[in-house]
Amino acid sequence: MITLTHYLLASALLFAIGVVGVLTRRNVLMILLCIELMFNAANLAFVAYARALGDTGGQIIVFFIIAVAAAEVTVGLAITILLSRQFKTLNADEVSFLKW
Amino acid sequence: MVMLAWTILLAPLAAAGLVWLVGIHRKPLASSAAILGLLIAFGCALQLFLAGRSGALILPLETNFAWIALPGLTIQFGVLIDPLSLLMTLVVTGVGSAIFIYATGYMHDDAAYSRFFGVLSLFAFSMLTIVLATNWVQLFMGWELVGFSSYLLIGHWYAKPAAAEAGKKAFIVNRVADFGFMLGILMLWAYSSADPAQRTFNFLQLEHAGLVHGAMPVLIGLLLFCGPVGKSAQFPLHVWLPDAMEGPTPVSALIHAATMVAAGVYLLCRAFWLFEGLPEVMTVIMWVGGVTAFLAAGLALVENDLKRILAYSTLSQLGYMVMALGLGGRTAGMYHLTTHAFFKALLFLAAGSVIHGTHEQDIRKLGGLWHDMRWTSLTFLIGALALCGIPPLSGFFSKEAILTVAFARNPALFSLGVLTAGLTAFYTGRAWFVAFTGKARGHHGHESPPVMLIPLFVLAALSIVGGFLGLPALIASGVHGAAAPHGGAGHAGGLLVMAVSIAVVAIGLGLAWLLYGKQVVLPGQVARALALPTSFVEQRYYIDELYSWYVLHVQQRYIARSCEWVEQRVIIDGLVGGITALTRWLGFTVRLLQTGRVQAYVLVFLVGIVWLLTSALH
Amino acid sequence: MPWGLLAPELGLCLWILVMLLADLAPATRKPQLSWLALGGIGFTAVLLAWQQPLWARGESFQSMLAVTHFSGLYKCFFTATAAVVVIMTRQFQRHLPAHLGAFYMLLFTALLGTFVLASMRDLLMLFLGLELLTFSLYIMAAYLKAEAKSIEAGMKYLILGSVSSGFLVYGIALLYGFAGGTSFTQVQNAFTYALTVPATAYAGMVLVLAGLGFKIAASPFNLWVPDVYEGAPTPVVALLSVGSKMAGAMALLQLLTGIFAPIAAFWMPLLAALSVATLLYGNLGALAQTNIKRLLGYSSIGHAGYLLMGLSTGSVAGAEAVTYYLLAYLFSTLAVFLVVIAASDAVGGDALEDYRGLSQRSGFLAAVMFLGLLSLAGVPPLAGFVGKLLVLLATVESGRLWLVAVGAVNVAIALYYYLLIVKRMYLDAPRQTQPIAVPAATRVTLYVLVLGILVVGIWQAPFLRWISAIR
Amino acid sequence: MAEAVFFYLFTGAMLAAAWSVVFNRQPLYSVLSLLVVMFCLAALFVMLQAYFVAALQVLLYAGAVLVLFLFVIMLLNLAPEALARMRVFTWQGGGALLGLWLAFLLARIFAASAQDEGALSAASAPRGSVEAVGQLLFEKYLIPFELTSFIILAAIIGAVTLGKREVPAKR
Amino acid sequence: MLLTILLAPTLGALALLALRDDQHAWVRRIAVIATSVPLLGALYLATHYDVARGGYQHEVFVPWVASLGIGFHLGVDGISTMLVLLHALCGFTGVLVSYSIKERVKEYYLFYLFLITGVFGVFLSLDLFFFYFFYEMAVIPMFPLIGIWGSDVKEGGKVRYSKEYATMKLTIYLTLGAVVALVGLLWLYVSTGARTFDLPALQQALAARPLDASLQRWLFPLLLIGFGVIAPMWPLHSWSPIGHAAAPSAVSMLHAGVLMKLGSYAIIRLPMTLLPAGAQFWLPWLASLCVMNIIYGGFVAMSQRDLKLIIGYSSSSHMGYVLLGLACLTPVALDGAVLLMFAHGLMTALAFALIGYFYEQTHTRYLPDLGGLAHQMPFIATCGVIAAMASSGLPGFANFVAELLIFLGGWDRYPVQIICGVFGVVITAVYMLRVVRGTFFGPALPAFAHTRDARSAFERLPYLVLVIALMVVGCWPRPFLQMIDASARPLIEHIMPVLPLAAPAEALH
Repeated sequence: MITLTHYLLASALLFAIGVVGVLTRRNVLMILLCIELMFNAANLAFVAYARALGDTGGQIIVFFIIAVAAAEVTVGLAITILLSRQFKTLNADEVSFLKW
Repeated sequence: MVMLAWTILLAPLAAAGLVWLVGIHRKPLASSAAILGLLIAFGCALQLFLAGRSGALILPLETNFAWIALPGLTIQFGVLIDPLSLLMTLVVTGVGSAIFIYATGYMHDDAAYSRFFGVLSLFAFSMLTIVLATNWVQLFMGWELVGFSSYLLIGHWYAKPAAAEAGKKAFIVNRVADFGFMLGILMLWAYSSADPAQRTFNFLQLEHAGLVHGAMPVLIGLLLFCGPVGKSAQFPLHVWLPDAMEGPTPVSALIHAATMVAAGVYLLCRAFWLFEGLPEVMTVIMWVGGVTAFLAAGLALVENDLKRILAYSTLSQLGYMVMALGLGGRTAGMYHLTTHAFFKALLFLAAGSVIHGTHEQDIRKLGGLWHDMRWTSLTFLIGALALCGIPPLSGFFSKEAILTVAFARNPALFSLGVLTAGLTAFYTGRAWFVAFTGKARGHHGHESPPVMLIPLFVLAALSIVGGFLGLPALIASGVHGAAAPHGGAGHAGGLLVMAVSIAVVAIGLGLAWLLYGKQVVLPGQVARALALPTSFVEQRYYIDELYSWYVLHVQQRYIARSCEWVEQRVIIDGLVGGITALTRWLGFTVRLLQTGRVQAYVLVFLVGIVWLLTSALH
Repeated sequence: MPWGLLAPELGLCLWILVMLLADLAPATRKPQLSWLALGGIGFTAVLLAWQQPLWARGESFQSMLAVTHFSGLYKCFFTATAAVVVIMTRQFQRHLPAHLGAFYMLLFTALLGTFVLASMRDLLMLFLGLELLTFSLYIMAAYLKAEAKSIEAGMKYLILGSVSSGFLVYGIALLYGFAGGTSFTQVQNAFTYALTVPATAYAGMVLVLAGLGFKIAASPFNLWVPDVYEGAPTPVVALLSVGSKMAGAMALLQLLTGIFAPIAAFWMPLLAALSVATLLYGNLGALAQTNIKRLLGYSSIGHAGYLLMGLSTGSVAGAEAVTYYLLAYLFSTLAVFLVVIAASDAVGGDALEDYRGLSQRSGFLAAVMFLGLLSLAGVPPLAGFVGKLLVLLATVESGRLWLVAVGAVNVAIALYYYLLIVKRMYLDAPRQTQPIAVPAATRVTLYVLVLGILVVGIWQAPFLRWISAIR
Repeated sequence: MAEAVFFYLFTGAMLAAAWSVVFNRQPLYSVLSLLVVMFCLAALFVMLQAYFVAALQVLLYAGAVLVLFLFVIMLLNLAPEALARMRVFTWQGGGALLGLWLAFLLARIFAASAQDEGALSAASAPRGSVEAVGQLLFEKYLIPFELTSFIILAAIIGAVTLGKREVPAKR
Repeated sequence: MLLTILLAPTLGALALLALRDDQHAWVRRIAVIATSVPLLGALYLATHYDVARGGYQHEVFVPWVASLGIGFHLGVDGISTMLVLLHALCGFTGVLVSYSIKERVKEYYLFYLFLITGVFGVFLSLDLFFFYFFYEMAVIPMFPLIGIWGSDVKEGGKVRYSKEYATMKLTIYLTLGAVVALVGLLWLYVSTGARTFDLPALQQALAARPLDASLQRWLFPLLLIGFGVIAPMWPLHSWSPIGHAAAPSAVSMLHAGVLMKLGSYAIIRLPMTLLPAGAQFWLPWLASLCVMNIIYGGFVAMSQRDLKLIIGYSSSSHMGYVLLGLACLTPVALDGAVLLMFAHGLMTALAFALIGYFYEQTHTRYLPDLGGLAHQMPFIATCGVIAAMASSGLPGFANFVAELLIFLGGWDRYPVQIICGVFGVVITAVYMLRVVRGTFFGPALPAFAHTRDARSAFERLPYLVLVIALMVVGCWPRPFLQMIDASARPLIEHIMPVLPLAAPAEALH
């Protein structure tokens, strides 16, 4: 029997993997990718809840999240391109001139 | 009468104000105002005295106004005229006037002439405040103010480091004494009445009512005695007085011989009702006095500075007075105070005249002044003889009175007193023979102007006749209610005492003549023979060394320095600096979290999230 | 439909398009764009004023947005901020390479985002408003394409911002699952009537808290702040510092006093702890700074600590105090940043050392900076003092005295580093002596801001009345 | 039963793909793994009867977003990322551990909140059809919808402004 | 009248804003006017305080923030009248002394006048909010005043404390104290439940429903320490001597003369008035702490060699007497404490003004470098001796009266502390005379041959004003004391309804 909690646990794992990715990948692009994982985990949670509640509202929110995530990717990629132009690297570690 | 009484107090004050406000650049105005002020005071005092004699004035006369009036605490300021204060007032104003007049000559060429008279007037006012005070606070105010005036006058020639230091020393030593004195006054007040609102500082009320039960009168008495020890330069706080000779000579005469230093004795008389009943305190007082008298006389033996000799002699005589009071001889002490004021002022003024004429005060460099300065020498001689106690000069009678009391009360002190009398005669003779007789040694003096000589004559006259003015009776009449228990001479032992003292004086003078007049034996040889005691005496018993060791090495080096160390190292660097450094260090550390790596930031973010989620689980 | 309720937002939308078109204007006309932008802000202000009678009615629009006193008040704050940022941009615009129109457009989208946040009645609107605001800021932060600092700032802001929105969204999901809907009414009812509030709801709440904590620069979600402040173009930093923080604080205020009010006992100690961490982090970190923008970044963290402190009371007094604090903070921070912008070209940089002897080069700028910094430090008779006082008072009323003690100590620490700037400006000798010219628009704006600092600091009653109307 | 099978299948695949996104050195492979994640998610959405969202997931995410990623990867010609060997002992490793802790925490939270719930399939289904969603979107969610357009506008304009190479200023 | 006093300096400062930077003459004229008006006002207050009626008089009340219970409430009682007078005197003479400031004159007077306003505000406010408001406002102008126009504290040519250090330390220290006090005030405000910052209203509310004694015991030390920092209470004093030493002379004058009194005034006005049980519990501790102030401060002063540091430490030593007077909780001692605030303020202002005067010409105030200045500047030397003597508690100056009253009033309660206090007078004399000796006396030094005395009446005016004020109060303290007592006595009676008197025999133990 698959309950809501199953889905939620799946989403939690997905979320955590995303977070781990954000922390461990050095490439900015990959970090953005992992952030997408986090958003998707949230989407899964929304849809699962929507299903459990019998409410379409949750699905609509997912729609918005997808739109926002897409927009974010747009901005993120633009900044990534700037970054690679300026620093000739996408390694987040190496872009640490602003500190202390 | 009340007006007269107030005038005594206010005339010198007005003079001082006048000098300071408008006379500071007008020499004649300054000196005449000061002299006039004091003369007016003298006149008023005389009138009161005569009125008292004639019975037109019933003593004591007390008049007050409330200086501070708070619920439960009233501090008055007023004038108390009783025989004691009247006598003292007459001495202060009378001798003072003579010295003021003398000073116009002595200080004639001084650049700070007006300032000098301004301070003198201030001194006169302060001294009269003590004398005429109706209560302890007023007395204390005068007490402090005379100290201040004394400070200024000793340091009159402030350019001289020695003078500046001497003034400072005098003030500080007195302050140390006043510490005890102030506490004594506080305690006296605190125990004056069981009801806090009824406490009083008033002399007459205190004398009348006494202290409450449970008070610690011995402690109070000892603390109060601290005041005289400082002001009257008793052992061990006598060290300031010799140094105070750095001041102009009229100052030495007025303040450090005749009046201010006598204030301590006056105070003992004023509070005699208290001391009288405290045998322990009386013992302390008489021994302090006796020891001072003896030690100071010893110091005078080896001193070569004319003024300092006189200063030690003053110390010694003050010791006499204190001893007399400690022995219960209130009349004798006060009597000696009066005569001493006459002859010591005379001696100082004469010495001043010598200095004025020769610009020298080392007796070894003086000599043969008898030829150059006849009048001065004559008056000095009169004073010296009075000091020695040669009958019938005034000193004889008063000293007799003291020795008689001592004889009756305490043989040990009597012998000390007699010994001191011999020493006195010896050093006085030494000064006389070295400085005034024989041949001049390089310095030829010129006689002083009349304005200086006339005061000398007046004082000389007083020194001569001082014994016949009926002073003891006058003083005795001041003891309210109680009969004068110890009048002057006339006891069974009187004749014996007289004989002994005259003999001792004669021996002393004779020895001085042999050593310094005739020069049978060279003094140097004597000194060598008595090397150890001489050096001990020459080093002033090492008391000054002890004090300067304390001040420089204990107080300055250890106490003050360690406080400074605590301040700088513990409080500033440690407490404040430590907290500052810690904060700054935290700041530097905290910002190291900011590594610049974006993922580190995410990590911290995540730490926060995890913490928050953990708390959500609670 | 009562479109009047949306008038300011619609006006903004219109102006976003206008600015977009204006970006096509020839390069020579670009300087005039700032007037156009100011016109838009003026237009918005007029619409706000026109709408003002509606505030009291508190009507909502499709359960998504509501027009209340609270929202109106904050919209006024945001509009004022935007106006000053336009003036700043005007002063700064020679640094901005191109696309000035797009820059202003982004300013307007950010403003729209804050307006949405001010009016939101639904968690979805929270998310969208926040994203609108944040996206605009990401781009604006990286706007100086030729400068490595600016790009780095943009990158960091983007990554941390995205991560934080990820958490926020996840939190919203959890709340949605708990309440069965995202509208505030639903969530609040769920909290109120739930027999036991499940852990997911608490988790959702804290994740939303973290997402907003990121906006207001609460520790430990604030490590981006100093870097971004240092790297981003100064007008953007001002917008970040005032607009974005204010938006975050306002959103928190709404959520905490609204939907999360039933579980106040849960979040009050959390916020108090966050407040302490934030206060200490910001104020201690600022001690060692040498760059004025970075220092102001740390200082803005410190201020977030006070905001959190006010929020942690969970009381009406706390809410009012936070609002007052923000009002004071708005005037003071904008004044300081405007001076930084006006002076930075002449003094040659953003290092603290560059400010040596500023008072002798421009007494006016130095004086404004002095007042602004002291107001931030909380010195009477300036606005910041009253803000701090109210926050501390509310915290005392809440009974959390240790928190007040921490706040009080931080006042002194903060004063120290503000005075370090004052020391440079007033005590040290200038390197150069030629006077600094201040353009008229900047000067007038500075006068207005100083007046604001003084009036808000001295004559508190009308502002307090105004603020207390938000209840 | 079939539900369970599908659930575990898709979930397992999704998590494995997600793992691959995170731990793959080749950016290209990461993106492709993400594509797998998306598809699995879409499948799960379908299982949850959110058809419209599932479609969006495939179209928007897989179709648009990931393509954008790929495009940028190609554009920048990204080399494989050099991963530090001993990353467990770096702060990144600590981060990974913390991430796992996060998963554990979330799991506990969900577990703690789960109260005798029945199978999800038994619950009344939401109307996840396109019509239902569309109706809601343009009625109740009109304002968010319009607002989203501004978000996208800002993002696009921003991306254009940022991404555009400046013509060197004519002096 | 109170408004005039408060607003005159502010208006003066605003008027300065309208002037150009180089209009020095006008700047100074305005500053003189802006400070002489309050001086006249203060004299008016001092002569028109109705002793029989007592309490707060000349009140001004403007409702300010009704919701929080804040009102702009001004008023004076006998205690604050004295301090207003003190501040007016110091402020006025400070302006005159500041004529020697030649750089950035306008800025200087601006900050100066704001400082003056703040301090007047504290003394006049009867509302806790405004009290604190002005209190903080008074602290901040010190920062630029010391930092810009001050001087480093040098010792043997080396900088011991730089002026930046001094001013930063001072400002931060005082702010720290102020915020501690603020916490106390807010806590007090909240716990009374009266929701008012108005002092008389609070007094009434607390009289009707006093705070719990244990709460008072918590509140009192917050306020005591908070305000005690500026008083300055040992061991929190270390900002003050350094601050004095680095400040320009007029600022040192205000700083030592008036600012320190803010602390003791605040302690009287707030915690003692509002928290009687706390006062009963904590003030005995204060009484012992003050002894450290007195003795320790004196000894540290003794080992200093910078004149301003000496006077600085002496101030902290003398403020010990003030605190001791407060701690005694008897009307007479409190009268003495208030009078000593006044007297010490004038005396120390005089001392700093004098040091400033010759420092200007000698460029050193390092004691070993000085000497014989009485030759070149007899007037200054005379005033210097007067200041030293006033400080040492010479009768005729107000300090004596004040110290005497503290001793008399405190004897029954803290005999041991009083004994230490009396001993402190000896220490004072030691270092004060050392200063006089080292500075003015001794042979004329050729290095100072160029120096000149204050000759014109105008130059002498500030010193004369201060000396005369000291002497007037010192010689005829009765009316002043009655004025103070009218306010001090009810306060003490409020704290100690029945004065528990130690039995005389036990008093010493």
